[in-house]
Amino acid sequence: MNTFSTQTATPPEHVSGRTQLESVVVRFAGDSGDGIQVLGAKFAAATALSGNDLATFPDFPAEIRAPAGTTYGVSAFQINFGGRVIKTAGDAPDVLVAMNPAALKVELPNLRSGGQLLVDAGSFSERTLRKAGYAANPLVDGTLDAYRRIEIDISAMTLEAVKSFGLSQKDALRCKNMWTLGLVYWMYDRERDATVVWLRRRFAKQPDVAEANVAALNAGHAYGETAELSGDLVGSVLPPAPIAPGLYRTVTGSEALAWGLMAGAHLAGLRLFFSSYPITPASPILHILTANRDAGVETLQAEDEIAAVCAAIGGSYAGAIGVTSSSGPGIALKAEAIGLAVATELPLVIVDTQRAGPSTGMPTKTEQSDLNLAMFGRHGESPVAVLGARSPSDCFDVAVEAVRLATRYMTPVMVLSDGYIANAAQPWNIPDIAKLRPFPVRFAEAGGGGSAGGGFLPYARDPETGARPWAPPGKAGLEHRIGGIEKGADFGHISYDPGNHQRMVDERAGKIAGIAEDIPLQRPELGDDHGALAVVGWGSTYGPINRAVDVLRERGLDVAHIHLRHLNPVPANLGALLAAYGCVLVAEMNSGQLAGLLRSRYLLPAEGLSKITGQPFKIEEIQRAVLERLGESA
Amino acid sequence: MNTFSTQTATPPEHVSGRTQLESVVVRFAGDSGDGIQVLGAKFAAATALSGNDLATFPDFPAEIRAPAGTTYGVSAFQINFGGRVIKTAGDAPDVLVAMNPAALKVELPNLRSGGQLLVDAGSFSERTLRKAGYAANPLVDGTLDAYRRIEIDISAMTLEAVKSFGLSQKDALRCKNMWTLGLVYWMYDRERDATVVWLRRRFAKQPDVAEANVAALNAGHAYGETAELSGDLVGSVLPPAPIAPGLYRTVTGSEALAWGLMAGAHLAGLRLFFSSYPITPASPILHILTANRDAGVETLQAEDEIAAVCAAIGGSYAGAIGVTSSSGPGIALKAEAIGLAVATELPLVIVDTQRAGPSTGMPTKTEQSDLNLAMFGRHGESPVAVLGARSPSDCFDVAVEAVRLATRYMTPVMVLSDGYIANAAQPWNIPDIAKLRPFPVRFAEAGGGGSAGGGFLPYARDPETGARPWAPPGKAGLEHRIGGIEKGADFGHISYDPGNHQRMVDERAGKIAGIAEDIPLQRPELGDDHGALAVVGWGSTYGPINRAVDVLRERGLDVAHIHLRHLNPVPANLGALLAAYGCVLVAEMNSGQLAGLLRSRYLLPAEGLSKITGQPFKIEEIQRAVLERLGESA
Amino acid sequence: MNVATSPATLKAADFASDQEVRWCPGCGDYAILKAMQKTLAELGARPERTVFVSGIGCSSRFPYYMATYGFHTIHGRAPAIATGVKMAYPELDVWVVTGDGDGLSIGGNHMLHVLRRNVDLQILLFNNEIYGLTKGQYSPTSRVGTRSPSSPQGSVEQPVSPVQFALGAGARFVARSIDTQQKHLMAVLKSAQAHRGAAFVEIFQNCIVYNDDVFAAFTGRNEAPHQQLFCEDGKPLLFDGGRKGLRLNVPQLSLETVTLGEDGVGTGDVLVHDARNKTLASLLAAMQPPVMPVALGVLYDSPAPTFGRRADAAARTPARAEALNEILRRGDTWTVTAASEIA
Amino acid sequence: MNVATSPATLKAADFASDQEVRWCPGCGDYAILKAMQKTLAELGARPERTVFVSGIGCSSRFPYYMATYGFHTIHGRAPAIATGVKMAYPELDVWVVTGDGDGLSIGGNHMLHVLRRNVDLQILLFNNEIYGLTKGQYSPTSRVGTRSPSSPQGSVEQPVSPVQFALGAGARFVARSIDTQQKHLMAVLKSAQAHRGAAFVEIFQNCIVYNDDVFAAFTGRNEAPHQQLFCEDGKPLLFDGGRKGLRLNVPQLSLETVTLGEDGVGTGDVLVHDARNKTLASLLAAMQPPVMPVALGVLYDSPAPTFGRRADAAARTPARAEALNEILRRGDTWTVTAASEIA
Ligand SMILES: Cc1ncc(C[n+]2csc(CCOP(=O)(O)OP(=O)(O)O)c2C)c(N)n1
Ligand SMILES: Cc1ncc(C[n+]2csc(CCOP(=O)(O)OP(=O)(O)O)c2C)c(N)n1
Ligand code: SF4
Ligand code: SF4
Ligand SMILES: [Mg+2]
Ligand SMILES: [Mg+2]
Repeated sequence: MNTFSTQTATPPEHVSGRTQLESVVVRFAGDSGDGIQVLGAKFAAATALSGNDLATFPDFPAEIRAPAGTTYGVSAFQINFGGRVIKTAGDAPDVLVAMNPAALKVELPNLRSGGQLLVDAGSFSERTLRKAGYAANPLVDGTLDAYRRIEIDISAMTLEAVKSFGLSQKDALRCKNMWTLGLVYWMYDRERDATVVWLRRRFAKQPDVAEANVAALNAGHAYGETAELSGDLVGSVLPPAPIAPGLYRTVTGSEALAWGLMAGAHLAGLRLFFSSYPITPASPILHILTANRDAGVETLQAEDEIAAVCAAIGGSYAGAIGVTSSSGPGIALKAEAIGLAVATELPLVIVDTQRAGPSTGMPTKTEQSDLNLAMFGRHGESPVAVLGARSPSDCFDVAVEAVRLATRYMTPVMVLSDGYIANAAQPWNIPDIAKLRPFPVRFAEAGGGGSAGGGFLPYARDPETGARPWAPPGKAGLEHRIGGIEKGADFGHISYDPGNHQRMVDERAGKIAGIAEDIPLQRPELGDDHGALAVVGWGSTYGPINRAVDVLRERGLDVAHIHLRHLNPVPANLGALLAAYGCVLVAEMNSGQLAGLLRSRYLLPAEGLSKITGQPFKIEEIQRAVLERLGESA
Repeated sequence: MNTFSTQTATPPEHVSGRTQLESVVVRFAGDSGDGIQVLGAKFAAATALSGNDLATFPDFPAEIRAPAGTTYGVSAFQINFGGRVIKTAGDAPDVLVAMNPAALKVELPNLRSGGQLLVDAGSFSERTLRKAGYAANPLVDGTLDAYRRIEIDISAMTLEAVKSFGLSQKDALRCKNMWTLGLVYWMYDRERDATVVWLRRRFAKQPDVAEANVAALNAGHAYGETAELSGDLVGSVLPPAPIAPGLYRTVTGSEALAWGLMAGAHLAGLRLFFSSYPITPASPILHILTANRDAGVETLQAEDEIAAVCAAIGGSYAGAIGVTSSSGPGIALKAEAIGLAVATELPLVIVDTQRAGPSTGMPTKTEQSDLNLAMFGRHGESPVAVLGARSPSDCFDVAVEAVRLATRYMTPVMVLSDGYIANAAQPWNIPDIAKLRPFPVRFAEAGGGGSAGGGFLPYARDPETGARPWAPPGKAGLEHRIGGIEKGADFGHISYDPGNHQRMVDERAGKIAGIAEDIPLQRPELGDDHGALAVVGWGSTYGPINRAVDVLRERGLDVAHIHLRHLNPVPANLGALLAAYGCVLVAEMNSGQLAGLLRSRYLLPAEGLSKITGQPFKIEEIQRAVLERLGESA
Repeated sequence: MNVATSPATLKAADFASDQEVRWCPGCGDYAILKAMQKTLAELGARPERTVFVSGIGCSSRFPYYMATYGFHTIHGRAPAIATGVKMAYPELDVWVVTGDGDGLSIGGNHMLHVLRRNVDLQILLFNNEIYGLTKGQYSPTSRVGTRSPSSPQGSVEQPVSPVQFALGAGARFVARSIDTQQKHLMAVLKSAQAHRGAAFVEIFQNCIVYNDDVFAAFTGRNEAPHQQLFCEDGKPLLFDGGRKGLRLNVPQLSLETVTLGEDGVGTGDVLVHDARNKTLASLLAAMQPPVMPVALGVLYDSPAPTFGRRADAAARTPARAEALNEILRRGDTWTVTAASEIA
Repeated sequence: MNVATSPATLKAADFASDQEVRWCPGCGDYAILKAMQKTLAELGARPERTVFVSGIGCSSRFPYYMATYGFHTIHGRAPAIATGVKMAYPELDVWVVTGDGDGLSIGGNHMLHVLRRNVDLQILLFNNEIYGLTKGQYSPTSRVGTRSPSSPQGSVEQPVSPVQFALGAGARFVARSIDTQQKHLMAVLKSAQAHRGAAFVEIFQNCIVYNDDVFAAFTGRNEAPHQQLFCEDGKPLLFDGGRKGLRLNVPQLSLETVTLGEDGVGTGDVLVHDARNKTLASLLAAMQPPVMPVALGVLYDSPAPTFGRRADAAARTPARAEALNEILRRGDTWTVTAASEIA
């Protein structure tokens, strides 16, 4: 426990020097124009460099650039870092940095009572207060008494620090975020060098802007060192976290997913054909892959989601691994075409970066409500494999696995990510691609396996996997025709034969079910393979569930955490494993979709813990739910 | 039991006069060009007029007009009729009428051994036999020994009968179906008058063609009366079935569904706006409603399924009841837009005439594999009401109920029909529209219920139904804006508030769940409300399940038939009811989709009886499955 | 302005909803919004009879800011939804607001068919040559070389011209204006509203955040006069303050600019605008600066029968029970009497 | 003809698959199939390098009957799928076969964008002005008044002209031919194949079952000569056996027919076809019998940079591990040594 987590608002007696903390949650908030996301990202990078583990949660406003000073224009960035392994961006912030009244208005309710507050007093005026919806000035009317606050006229300080560079007032104020970063660097004893290098690279074309920002950064840092400050501001050192040795970087879920697709294609010995239509929060994957078109990647920004998935199918037909990506509304539009890939048994990866629905919903907010869509969102009997990514870095491994399954089983694979892990960042032990296990694809050969007396059999299945041969155009002797009409086994000619249809339906289903033999058995993330209660999760709920169970186990409770990566099919032993717990609690950011699947499959009384607010679970919410089930008090 | 169901191929001794039968299954088969569907439809009409109950099953070829004489060009029409209530088109035909070798080749396997065979010997030639894939002539090589057959050169007889009308050979042979109809009329003692009237109306512009067909009809009938025939051909009288008094007509599922939508709109006091894109087997609904555009119906043939559902949503927004219709591939495409109707809470009816999938699948074959799509085929949490129609005439009642629920609860309602009942025909006791219970819609009034201090509240819910007010444009004072972004309760302004999102998600879900209070409790169709085994079904499996259970109960077995109309939500008592049976067997033309839903909801070990061949269940298949479960022998 | 009755004359402000406008400061959409509110006021439009239907995009937020009926639908589908609204309720005055992505990328098919069918709507396409709401990817109208998150080395796709597409689709009214030129924009909006049938209006709209000044070549203070040509039916096609005009190059079958007074060119040599001539409209639509000026105003206006306005009121009123009973009883029917029942 | 190697020269029959052709007897599709098989043979095309991609419809059954690679996809999406095929494997010769419903109703948006992007494909639109496979509903190209199951009193929608739509979409090659005129059709198919970029070909195809003789006004034995005009680049636009020609009506900005020899009209007065002139192409595309002849052949052929043929082979070969390692290591990285571990 650290000085920040004291439950009282009265400051602890002054301690000279810095206290040791285990972990701290800091939330930066300000106007969209204040450069909050850059401020947060840079602090995260410096923090990672210092050896702390961390997790971040960028919280964008819905509007592109809402008018300055409005509450709906507030942009926030939360980071949880410390000397232990960090699993989430944290529940309530210990420290809130508010760059204007609107930010204070929106974010104050999240701050721990007794938490620390750093505000730019210079941004508080008659006008800005009204814009934020404040009748009176919270800095003076006692609203903030429950918090330990430091008010600094950051605006003025910044203008002062950069005045020598002769920027316009507007541009000069743009440096506020760097001044603040400098101060926070000092609080947590961070290095500035990397940031300075980055600033000079970033503003290479405008040296004076670069230097002004550097000056602001240094001024903020200097302020921390020299100014007369209440002990509360005195920052704290956090010991490095127990992290495996290796080369690290911070990575967002979008980056890891894009790179995982590239790695998967490489391991399959294929080119990657990626086709997508922009949509929040899925677009970054398109941006990242397009920027890497020189590394075995071809990308298409299609005219719509249907064209996107269709072009990807065309890419797979032609011998690349076709991948498409979108969020809920776009995934729904792809349903019919995914059915074509099911019927023609072509490899295809569909990435769904989930967001809050239904319909347009809340595009910038997170949710896990597309699991049923992934499982059942197609007409006819059209099973596909479904995977869920648990964290930013896990997106890499899941993407690789998706390409493996798609190519080995000639099937569409749905990958479920969400807006939270897509934008969140995490330190990542960078893998050596050369050391990953390859799974090279073998295309059909004339007169090869799939052939009978010279004639090519595009639907003769591999006895082991049940997959049909993959025969892209270009090879003489393998010319054949495929399509979405039911096909006769083996030759693949159009067939309306009743028995053949039953057989093909069964074989397509059996092929997907068979994947269960090709994936690891399910093991608990925490706890024993039996016990009083298991919290089951999938996707981005990993962090809060794992942390909650961790804490509960420290309290001596017999709780386990089971987290699914393979959602269809599920590991072969899952039913038996779940049956070994007194209570199975499935925590999901939806109405209980996985819970429903488990109940149906295993006739097991799995209970759902549902949260559908557009916000990730708080550790504490999961703890409370478990304690209730176990009849313990919080 | 009747002479046709004897298991031996040796003819019974000759009986002069006609035998009494309980029911007969006749299957007509021939070339697409032979007019088989007309032949069947006319026989059905005459049979209905005679007071028998009946059920039909038109079995179209996939191709529009396959080359003459090919097996894939064979068109068939099956009818089951008799002196008791008829629930299905029957399993194996007792009588097969084959107009050419291809028809014999395709259909013979379906004929009961010992069944009766009527073939047009005139159509059997070297060439036609080869086209049909016959090495030797089945009429002479003993292939048909297991059947009682009559070979007549129907072609020659027809040419002879119509030669006086000077038609071309081609047109003359077109009368074959009428000659055959005449003979079959004689076999079952049917009246010709209605058919003669129809022929003269149909060919009003070509009197000679009309008269030639009449002549052929009479000639066929005369042949039956006068010709020297083996006793096997002597037809049989069937007593009238126990049918409730009233005015009757034959109706197909497509007709009943279209008319039900019109009736529903009438009962709601609304205009019907129907918008669809053609697709097999859903198109007839568009055709029928378009032909009735003078009866409160506006129709649009949209450019695609997305436009179709969107236009329907626009129609509902403007104050009509918007309806769209398609089959699997098109329903999948509508998913995103249906989500908009869920979010904006507008009434909408979506009709899915299911066909065999996945993808293009087998468009002319039937299946029930879109239940999961109807339940879960949208992104985000977007529950809708789901109904299933059990028979052609039931489509009328289900369509009315769909409009009632859509308007009363301001929600999309998915109606599941399928290719089998859409094309099948059945006698129907025509309802008096004026006697149906109306459910008039009340649009929002300025300053009315949904208002607060003058301001209109488009999301203020009806305390009873949970529905929001419906305020089509046109009324001053109610101007408001809606959309697919999450809306704040009451005022409906855009809201990203976490608590509001949870509330709206819960309210949308609660509204649909609440429908359970507004529908009848579930009662078994047959059997007690508890027992050894219940066969559960939905949709077009009604006939075979009901007949099978009927027979089994006659055998003294403790079996019940439970058939669901409301699939979401299900009747409030369903869980308790199902729990009262030793075994719950869910018979579906899919992989067990309803079974999965029941298992998940009630943790009940419901077993699936699955058939995915594109063909309806046979009574006998269900019987066998039940007997197995009960450990009885067939 | 939710009052129970709609006063005879309304001011522009009466068409503004109570919602705070949430576009980026300086976005061209603000100017279009103002122009629309003034236009409706001057037209004496009635809020309860006016409906704005939009798709998804910054531009598609438009309906929220109008005190009329409004439907913010889904991406690309506004023309289809508006078709249903208009068919179900022809008396409404229905405006579609869309963007270059919403209307021509994902919504291209519905745009084609709403124009082909000639549904009586006003369709306003805010063309900023970028996907604004999704943070600036290039769009189908972005010129080759546009750098964006999805085209870091510059886009390579040939852009589509909204007005040329509309003409190819069979549109009967095609016009063009600029966000900030309020007077001209209002005049164009009025002619669009006056036109019966689908009226397609492309509005050049500046996205200050992701595509600032993309139209500067003809909207810039200095360029505007030389680079904008205002088409008026029956008037000579002059620009640059009447100093220059358009002439038909017969052998090339193309347009060329001429300077009046120079080598004997007189007003008589200048083409006169004929809004009913589709070939001329296509030629004008294709003009691009700097070689040629940009044609603004009503390029084409040739009314044709509109779709969905049913002559017979039959479909406009709910069906009567008698009518339905009659329909159900058409064709062969028969009566079963109690006699034919079996116990 | 599944043989392990592809002989140097193949006959038309070698391009026929072993599948029985299942169109209605007398369907125009048979003639197009024959013409295609002969064309590929004469072009010396290699079956293993040739791919046919189609949507859904009678016309879209085409690939099953070709002994090449073939993909019968879903309704309306062939252009999008073909774009993926071509981008992933540029060396393939990709043909898209679609219908008036498949390509212009549900598939209109993909058609717009494949033409706009100028993907190097041959796109054959079999226009029978009807939805054949679904048993005869009117289509977006059906003329007003078409009676069909979904338009019992005759259709009221204004049809779209495939070639005018293609030009509006920015197509760089637009041609037209007739199912049964094998020689001409083959010539058109060859020019389409020779054109680099998207080549759009409308083929008038007779649906004998649901829309028989809909083109009789210009395909009929008697009408054909007077009602068909064959456009050849650089040649005068003559028809009716050279007796008549086209002239530009300058004041009207339109085309008119003239009879040579009559009131002093000489060959010199007749317009010469310029396949690079889009305005002329639009004017030709718009001609309709009986007033004007139907323009056949290559109306427009003006090559432009094609899409998706990547200069750099980089994207054409799987990535190497080194390259990926380098990418993963760009930007800020740091090393954690065992020292920093905590027991
Ligand atoms: C089905 C679907 N696909 C994608 C998106 C994401 N999206 C929203 S707006 C938009 C494009 C907006 O561009 P434009 O229509 O030009 O409008 P602008 O923002 O530029 O005004 C996209 C791709 C979505 N909301 N829904
Ligand atoms: C998604 C979807 N919608 C509708 C259909 C039904 N359908 C199949 S082909 C077709 C239209 C065919 O018309 P066209 O493209 O002109 O081809 P033609 O049969 O005339 O050659 C339709 C509506 C379908 N198969 N899939
Ligand atoms: S992103 Fe561009 S278009 Fe969108 S609101 Fe901002 S300035 Fe306007
Ligand atoms: S329906 Fe028409 S288009 Fe289709 S196969 Fe038959 S004739 Fe050809
Ligand atoms: Mg835009
Ligand atoms: Mg067609």
